[in-house]
Amino acid sequence: MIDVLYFAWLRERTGLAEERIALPAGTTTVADLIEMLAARHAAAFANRQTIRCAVNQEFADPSVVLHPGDEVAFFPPVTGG
Amino acid sequence: MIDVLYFAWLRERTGLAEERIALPAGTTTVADLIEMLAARHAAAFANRQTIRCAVNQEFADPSVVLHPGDEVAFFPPVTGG
Amino acid sequence: MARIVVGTEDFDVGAEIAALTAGRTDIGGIGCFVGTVRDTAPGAPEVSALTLEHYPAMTQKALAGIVAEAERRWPLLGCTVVHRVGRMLPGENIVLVLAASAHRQAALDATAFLIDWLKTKAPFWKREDRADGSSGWVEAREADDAAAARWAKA
Amino acid sequence: MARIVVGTEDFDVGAEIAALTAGRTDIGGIGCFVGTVRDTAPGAPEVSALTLEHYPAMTQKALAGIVAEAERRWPLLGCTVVHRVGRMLPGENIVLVLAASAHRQAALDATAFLIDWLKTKAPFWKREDRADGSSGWVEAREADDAAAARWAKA
Repeated sequence: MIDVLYFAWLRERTGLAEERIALPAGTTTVADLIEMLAARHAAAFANRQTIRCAVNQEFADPSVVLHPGDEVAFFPPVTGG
Repeated sequence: MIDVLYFAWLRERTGLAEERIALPAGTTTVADLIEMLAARHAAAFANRQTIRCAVNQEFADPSVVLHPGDEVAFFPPVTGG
Repeated sequence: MARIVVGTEDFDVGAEIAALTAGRTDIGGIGCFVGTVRDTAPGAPEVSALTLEHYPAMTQKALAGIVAEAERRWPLLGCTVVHRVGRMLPGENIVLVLAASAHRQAALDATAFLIDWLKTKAPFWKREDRADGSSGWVEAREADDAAAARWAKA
Repeated sequence: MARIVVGTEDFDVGAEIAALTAGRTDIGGIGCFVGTVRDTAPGAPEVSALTLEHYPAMTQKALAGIVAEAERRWPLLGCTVVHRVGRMLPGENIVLVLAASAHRQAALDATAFLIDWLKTKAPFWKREDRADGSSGWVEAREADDAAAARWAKA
């Protein structure tokens, strides 16, 4: 299992702040996870260019491999400061 | 007549904060004035590369022409801030 | 050495500078940036409030990493980052960055670096409420990416 | 619009920022630089006090000219320069520069410009008293000329 967190309009469009996802057998990358989540949350993941990902609180590329217990967050480009 | 002001080590080396100088007949530039003053204050004007000039409170090159009533100041490169 | 604060409370710039420099006689310059809520932007409706959301578990880590990078690049003698979250009105403070060094160039460059990186690498998001009753998430600016990219190492 | 103060009294950074931004909701960022007396420099004896002399009739004119140039180059919404004169001890404030703008880049660039130009174009001179009993005028640094030259227009 992994924890998936959503922030800003990804939270609004998924209607979720957090959900638990079972990792499928075999290797799963961030890109694979996005495909899985897009099937559930089509509106939230419609424009993938505007989605950023962090794995265990570090920015992560689509190629990063996930492991059980990871905290994976999806959010738009940051706009603080 | 012009007013000549000295600051920082120029004040210390001339021993003067201010003096009145009669302009000679004809055109006098800042460079001409420096020659006149160097005759009186040899130690102060020994190293002319380290001396800056302002005429009427504006930085002035050696070529600037002086007029009666001008306020002419000599000082080292500034070190404020 | 660095002080990093994230919370809903406003900050006092004078008090933060005093805390950074207290008892120090080796500091020659302190660079500072304060970001504030503004209600006007050309061609956009007036903003009546800003709400800052963040990713708490990541925020401290991201800010600490940004500060550590600044300390690696410049000889800093102290550093403070305060970022507010929650709802703020026009004119209110959002963010404070302080960087102290023996020399002004390091202090000023580190200050610019810290706010440029914070704007593109720390997990904060702004949502604005507008005077016309609408609201929406603020979009990231390409200018911010360009500003952060200035600091890339060759 | 700009506030320019030269005198022996210390300044309060928080109060100066508050005065600059009071009632404003169009400011997005305030850049700030505070210069302080430091007692240490590599290979030099410890400094016990600094005395700042200036050319009063020229100082206001020079600072107003520097501020006007900054206002010409950047869309500033406010600007403050406070420079102390007289005798100061290590740790004390010497100079404050504030620049406010809608955007942070203008505020930060104007702040750096103001202090760089002030350091090379405003008639202040520092004399230091040293712990070993000696004293002398601080020499101008080539690095300051180089910093000011960055801002030359092509």
